[in-house]
Amino acid sequence: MLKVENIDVYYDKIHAIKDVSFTVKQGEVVTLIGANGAGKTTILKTISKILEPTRGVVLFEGEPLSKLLPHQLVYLGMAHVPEGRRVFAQMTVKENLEMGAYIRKDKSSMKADYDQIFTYFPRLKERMNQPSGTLSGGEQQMLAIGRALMSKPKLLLLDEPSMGLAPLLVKEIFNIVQTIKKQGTTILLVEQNANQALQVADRAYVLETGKIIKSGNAIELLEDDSVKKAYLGG
Amino acid sequence: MLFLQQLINGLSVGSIYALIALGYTMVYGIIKLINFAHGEIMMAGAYIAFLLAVNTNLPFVFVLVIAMVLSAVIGVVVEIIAYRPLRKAPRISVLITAIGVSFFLQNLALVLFKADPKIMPELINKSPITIGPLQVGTVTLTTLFLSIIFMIALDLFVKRTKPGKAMRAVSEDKEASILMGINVNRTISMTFAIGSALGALGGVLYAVMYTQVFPTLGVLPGLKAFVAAVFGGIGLIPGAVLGGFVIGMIETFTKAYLSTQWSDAIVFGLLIIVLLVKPTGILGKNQKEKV
Amino acid sequence: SKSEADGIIKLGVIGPMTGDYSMYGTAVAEGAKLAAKEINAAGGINGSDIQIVDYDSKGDKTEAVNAYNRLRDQDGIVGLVGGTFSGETLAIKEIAIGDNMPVLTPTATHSDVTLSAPNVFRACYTDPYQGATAAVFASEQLSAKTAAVLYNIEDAYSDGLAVAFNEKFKALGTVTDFEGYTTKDADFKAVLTKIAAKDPDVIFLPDYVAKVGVILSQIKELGIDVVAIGGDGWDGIEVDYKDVAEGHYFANHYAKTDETKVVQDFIKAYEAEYSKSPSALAALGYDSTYIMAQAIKTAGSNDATKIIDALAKTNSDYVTGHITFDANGDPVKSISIIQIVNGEHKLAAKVSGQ
Amino acid sequence: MALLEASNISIQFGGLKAVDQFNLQVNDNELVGLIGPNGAGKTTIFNMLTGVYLPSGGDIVLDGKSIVGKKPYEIVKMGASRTFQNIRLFKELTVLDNIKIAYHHDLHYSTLSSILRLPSYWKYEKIAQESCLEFLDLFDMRDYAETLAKNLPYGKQRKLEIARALATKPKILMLDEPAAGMNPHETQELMETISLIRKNFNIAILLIEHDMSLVMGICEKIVVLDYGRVIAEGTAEETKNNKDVIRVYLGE
Amino acid sequence: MTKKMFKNYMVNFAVVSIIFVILSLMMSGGILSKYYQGIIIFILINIILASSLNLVTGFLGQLTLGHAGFMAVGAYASALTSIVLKSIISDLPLLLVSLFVGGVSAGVVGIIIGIPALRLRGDYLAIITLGFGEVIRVIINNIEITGGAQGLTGIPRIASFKYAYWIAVVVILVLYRLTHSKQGRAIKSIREDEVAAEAVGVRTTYYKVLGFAIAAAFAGVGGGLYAHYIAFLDPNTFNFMRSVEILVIVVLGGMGSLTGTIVAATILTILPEALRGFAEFRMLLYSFMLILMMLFRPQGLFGTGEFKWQGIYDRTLKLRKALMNREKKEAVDGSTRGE
Ligand SMILES: Nc1ncnc2c1ncn2[C@@H]1O[C@H](COP(=O)(O)OP(=O)(O)OP(=O)(O)O)[C@@H](O)[C@H]1O
Ligand SMILES: Nc1ncnc2c1ncn2[C@@H]1O[C@H](COP(=O)(O)OP(=O)(O)OP(=O)(O)O)[C@@H](O)[C@H]1O
Ligand SMILES: [Mg+2]
Ligand SMILES: [Mg+2]
Repeated sequence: MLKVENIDVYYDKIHAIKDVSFTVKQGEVVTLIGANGAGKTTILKTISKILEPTRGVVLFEGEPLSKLLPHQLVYLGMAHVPEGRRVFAQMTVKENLEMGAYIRKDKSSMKADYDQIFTYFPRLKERMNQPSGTLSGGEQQMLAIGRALMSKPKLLLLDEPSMGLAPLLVKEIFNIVQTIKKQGTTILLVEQNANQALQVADRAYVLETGKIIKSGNAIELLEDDSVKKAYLGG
Repeated sequence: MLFLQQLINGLSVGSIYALIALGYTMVYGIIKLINFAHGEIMMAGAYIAFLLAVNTNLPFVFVLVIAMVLSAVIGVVVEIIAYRPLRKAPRISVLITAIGVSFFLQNLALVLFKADPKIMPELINKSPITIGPLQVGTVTLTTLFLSIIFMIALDLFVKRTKPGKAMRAVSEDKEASILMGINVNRTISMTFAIGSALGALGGVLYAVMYTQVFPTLGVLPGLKAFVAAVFGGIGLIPGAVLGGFVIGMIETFTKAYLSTQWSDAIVFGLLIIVLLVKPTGILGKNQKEKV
Repeated sequence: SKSEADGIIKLGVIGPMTGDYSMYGTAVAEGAKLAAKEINAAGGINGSDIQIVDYDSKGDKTEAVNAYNRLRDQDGIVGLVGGTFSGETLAIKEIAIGDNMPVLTPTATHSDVTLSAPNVFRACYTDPYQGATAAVFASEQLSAKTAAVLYNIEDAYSDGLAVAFNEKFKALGTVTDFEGYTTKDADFKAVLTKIAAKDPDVIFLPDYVAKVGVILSQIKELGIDVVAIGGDGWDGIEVDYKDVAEGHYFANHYAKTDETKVVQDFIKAYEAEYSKSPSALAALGYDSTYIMAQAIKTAGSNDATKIIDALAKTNSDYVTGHITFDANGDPVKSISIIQIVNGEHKLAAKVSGQ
Repeated sequence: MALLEASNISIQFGGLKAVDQFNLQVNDNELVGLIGPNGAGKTTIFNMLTGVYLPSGGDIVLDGKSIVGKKPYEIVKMGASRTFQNIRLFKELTVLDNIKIAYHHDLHYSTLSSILRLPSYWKYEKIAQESCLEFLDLFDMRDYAETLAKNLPYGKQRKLEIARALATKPKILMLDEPAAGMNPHETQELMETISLIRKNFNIAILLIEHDMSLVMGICEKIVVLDYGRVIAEGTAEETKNNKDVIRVYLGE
Repeated sequence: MTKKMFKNYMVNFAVVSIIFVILSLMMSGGILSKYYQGIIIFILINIILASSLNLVTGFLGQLTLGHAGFMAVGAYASALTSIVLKSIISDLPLLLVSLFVGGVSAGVVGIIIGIPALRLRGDYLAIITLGFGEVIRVIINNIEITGGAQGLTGIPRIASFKYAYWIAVVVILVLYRLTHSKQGRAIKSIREDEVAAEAVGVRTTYYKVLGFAIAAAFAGVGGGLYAHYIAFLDPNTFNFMRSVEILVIVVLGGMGSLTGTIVAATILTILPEALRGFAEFRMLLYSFMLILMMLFRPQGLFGTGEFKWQGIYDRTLKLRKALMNREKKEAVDGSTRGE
């Protein structure tokens, strides 16, 4: 479904991603783990064309993305929950969710999706008409996830979805990941909470200072000593 | 009676400020740019209308529409050439570019048309409507009508329609907007097109009302519209119109009853006081930043 | 100096050639160039041709100073026909005094321009003189008892005229309203409504055409019945505003309908050269160049002191009247009061001397 | 007497009671955790304690003095400083300058001495330079001294924000989700840093955090909030087993 | 460390003096005519005006559009002072005293305006300062002592190159030192994040007013120099466009870079003169070049950095790298990235 081939990404002079390649297959949950500043966010941004690689290609369902404009990816079925939530602060919770469904034309079936999101996050329903900039950090995070789900993506990129959420909700998030996986959505997950991420993931890649240093089956990595030591707090 | 006549005078000035402020606030609301070149788009619209009126005998509505469309094109071209490359630059750099564009268009008009004002043909029958001892200009009525209509239309557009919501999303976070599938460049172009068309509309009516077209035509109304937009709560569409009317009224009544020599100082003085009491303008919400 | 070596005598012109007021600087420069052309065709002065070097000031004082310095240092001008506006001329004045530069401004009407500056002269009359004359005309010829004044508070010219008119008319009748506006204003309905409520016999509108045209239009729009009087800033009003200006009066440097030969020759030459009719500013630029050229001829050299002495002794007929200078360097000449009748200038009165 | 005491403070936004009759006591050198579901009102409480929001009722006493109605900078001066849930560094300035800005209480020189470069300027700037570098040492960040804050990796930015808050020499430090966005390993480090701070600076800490390993690991007292009200208070052990807390916050 | 700084100071002082001596010699030797002297004086005046605005806009991060208003206050106050005193004291003390009065008056007005206005942020502050600039003009137009629209004459013409030069040097020096001190750091922190600044104990209101007042005072000094060079003042000199011109210099030079301001003031003062040959197209070209410059260097010529001697070498290296990077970036379509 998604294929990243030998990409290099720079921020001016900083060489953030060095020759990274990986794949995500249809229906899989793949997770990227790595320390702060390893380049996880950068990779996700490159996939959704917020950043451009100086070298290498990203293929989505076999199509190279270089031909497309960034916003067109959404039409192909990609959604991205960005780091730092990035909700539209002056717009209400409801409007933010509507923006998530920006490309959708099927008004009738959208109702059910709103309801679905409100069952995931009852808080959002309570805050429906509040400008989202005044939401608490965690509430904004819920909104960012809900917003991305509204586009009914084929491929969902999640950048630290559990950040700032209460323990109960963290569990909920990983439940959601499993639920939508079952519904057929492919997921690329970036998490600090590597332990839980590896538990829901099929496969994982370990990133260190812009390079992939390890990859494999999630369960195996969970048992890997070096991974345990560096990322699982063990 | 005198008071009523002055009220009408105030309405007349206010309606034109309101109309111009609409375009101003539209662009500001979306890209947070104090578009100094807005006045020059007005001027361009006025010259286009002037040339059409003098060289053809199209009816007023056509002249107006053509001027609006061409000005929208100019606005979009300016955006693409002068503002788009600066998307990532500090806001103030774009402001300076806008000032540069404003100078440029003024000087271009100066070279093309020379400084002396051209006389705008009477596109609308200007003989005032007399109600008892009172006189209301037809241009005033047209402007008044248009500013209210456009206020309602734009407000609905921005609040209710998809492209309108896309504009608001873009104004808050371009990157996140892309992730929603919004074409940011096209959305901004559309904003400029609408803003510039409104500017041209204001420019033509301004020129008709005050009979002249000249290269710096847009400077004063542009500035006043900016003030009006801020006064009403910048970025808010009804605020722009309200601000326009309030400024027009204050101006007229100071001149009529206080002092003409000091009127500018009084108007600005009041503006300053209002902003100090209500820092986000009349209709602005005093929302404290959530930290 | 440089120009002597080329056998060319350079005269400088400074005025707004770009910007809002470019028509004024351009008119002066065109008048000056026409005069230079005629003089050269007639054999030049003392065997040399004269050349006009005109620089833009945008009406800005800083620019004017730079332009003046450049004219003096780079171009080596012998005399200055400028500046066009009072502000820029005043900004140049102190430097010019230091340089002992012969300066003859065609159009700077501010009373201080020639004050304690033996090298500075002007071809136009001063603001106070013009304002007072208008008041006398209103009272004596139009039998006005009441007058209102509406002027541009930001503009020295408008302010100067307004104040002088006000002073003078107060002695002759009643000033009902003394109101101001700013350069940026476009809407005068509020103040006009206010003025109309007191029903004055005349309204004094000392400003330039562009503004006066708008004011007169709004006077008509509001249906106010009043006779308007203006100053030389009205020159050219009949071109675009003949409808709204019909019947009103203004003071000017010359009347186009004046049958005198100098006047008619000038108008013909100007129209032939530029295919448009000359404004009063063009006439003043033209006259000033002739006066300056005559002074250089009389001086017999480019020596500044001699030229200044010769300027002081000017005594001849020009397009804008018979000119001699008083001790200050201000002209002693007549004012033509013109009425717009059927869209044409009609000489209503010629007020002579102080 | 407690170092910081909030009694019955409340605030509402529109109709919403974000914080309702909240009480809190933090003693000298105590480490108190403030937890609760998202939107419970934790950050809002910080905002009231630091003068960003004015409580609609109740009183806050810091070190014997009421701080209600005081400006944030006055409260800093009185000894309370904080970090933000969304990192707020001086992005375009260097790491060292970020610290120096907070470290101004010991720099006694006037504007005039700056302009004239009087001896007092040199003396205190030298102190500033040295103390602030030492400060960075403490956080293992001296290498980044000349880096612009915006170019730091996320975890380091969090750390810098804590260091900056500490540079104001507070009596009580309030940390709003310092571990957010850190992996378990980094959280571990953070825990050590916090212990280090308590040891070296001898101050009280009030901590908001959703990472239970951190909260349960180091807090002496934990206050649990839900819908603006305290629903439980006690040691880690007590809270962990509190039914309500499990229901609304921890989950099974 | 202080030793290195001392050396640095000596180098800078030497350079500043050498420039002065060279310029003076060129002037007395007739290589630089009065025309160029005039331009240089205007450059110096613009340097003073723009660097003072840079303190507010570049360092403090507040957009103001009324700097010409402070310039006006300083110009009139100092002009009136010297008109009164000119028969009593000689040139240099006269200039200094009147500039002092001009600076203090403008500074006081700056405080009076600043205290309420600085509670507002961003574009609202811009509007208030714009309004203030206009109000000042109306006041000058309407009171007797200033000569109203007729302007003020009789000002002694005593602002020569040498005075202007050293005054500009002092202004830059003061601003440099101020911005490189505890006060300067506080001012910059407000630009970066006002909430955070307060949260670490910065008295934001105080520092805002301080910055505003100092900027206003120096604008007043700039205005005073102008008055004593032109020897004639009228209110129109200090219109909105003047404020804009000063702002353009600041942004083009780089917000928060005094060196940038100096360079930009020089370029933008010379540019209109250099374009004289183009007659009516002059201003068209000027504005065109302004747009180009902004497009080419949106962060300003110097960004937020200052010129440093030891930096020359690094800079050339950086430039080469930057050029290489630009090539790289060109391959990337940068059009739709977020802020
Ligand atoms: N806008 C930027 N400009 C310059 N450097 C940047 C920028 N964004 C990120 N970097 C650098 O690129 C590298 C990778 O950053 P990235 O944000 O992708 O890391 P990450 O793995 O997502 O980290 P985290 O876990 O903190 O989110 C880091 O060294 C970071 O400092
Ligand atoms: N300025 C405001 N206007 C309106 N509502 C607000 C405002 N600030 C906070 N709220 C609301 O008050 C509640 C408490 O917010 P607060 O940020 O204190 O939560 P929190 O406990 O810190 O949550 P989190 O753990 O998610 O950060 C939230 O529901 C939020 O929506
Ligand atoms: Mg990341
Ligand atoms: Mg919070």
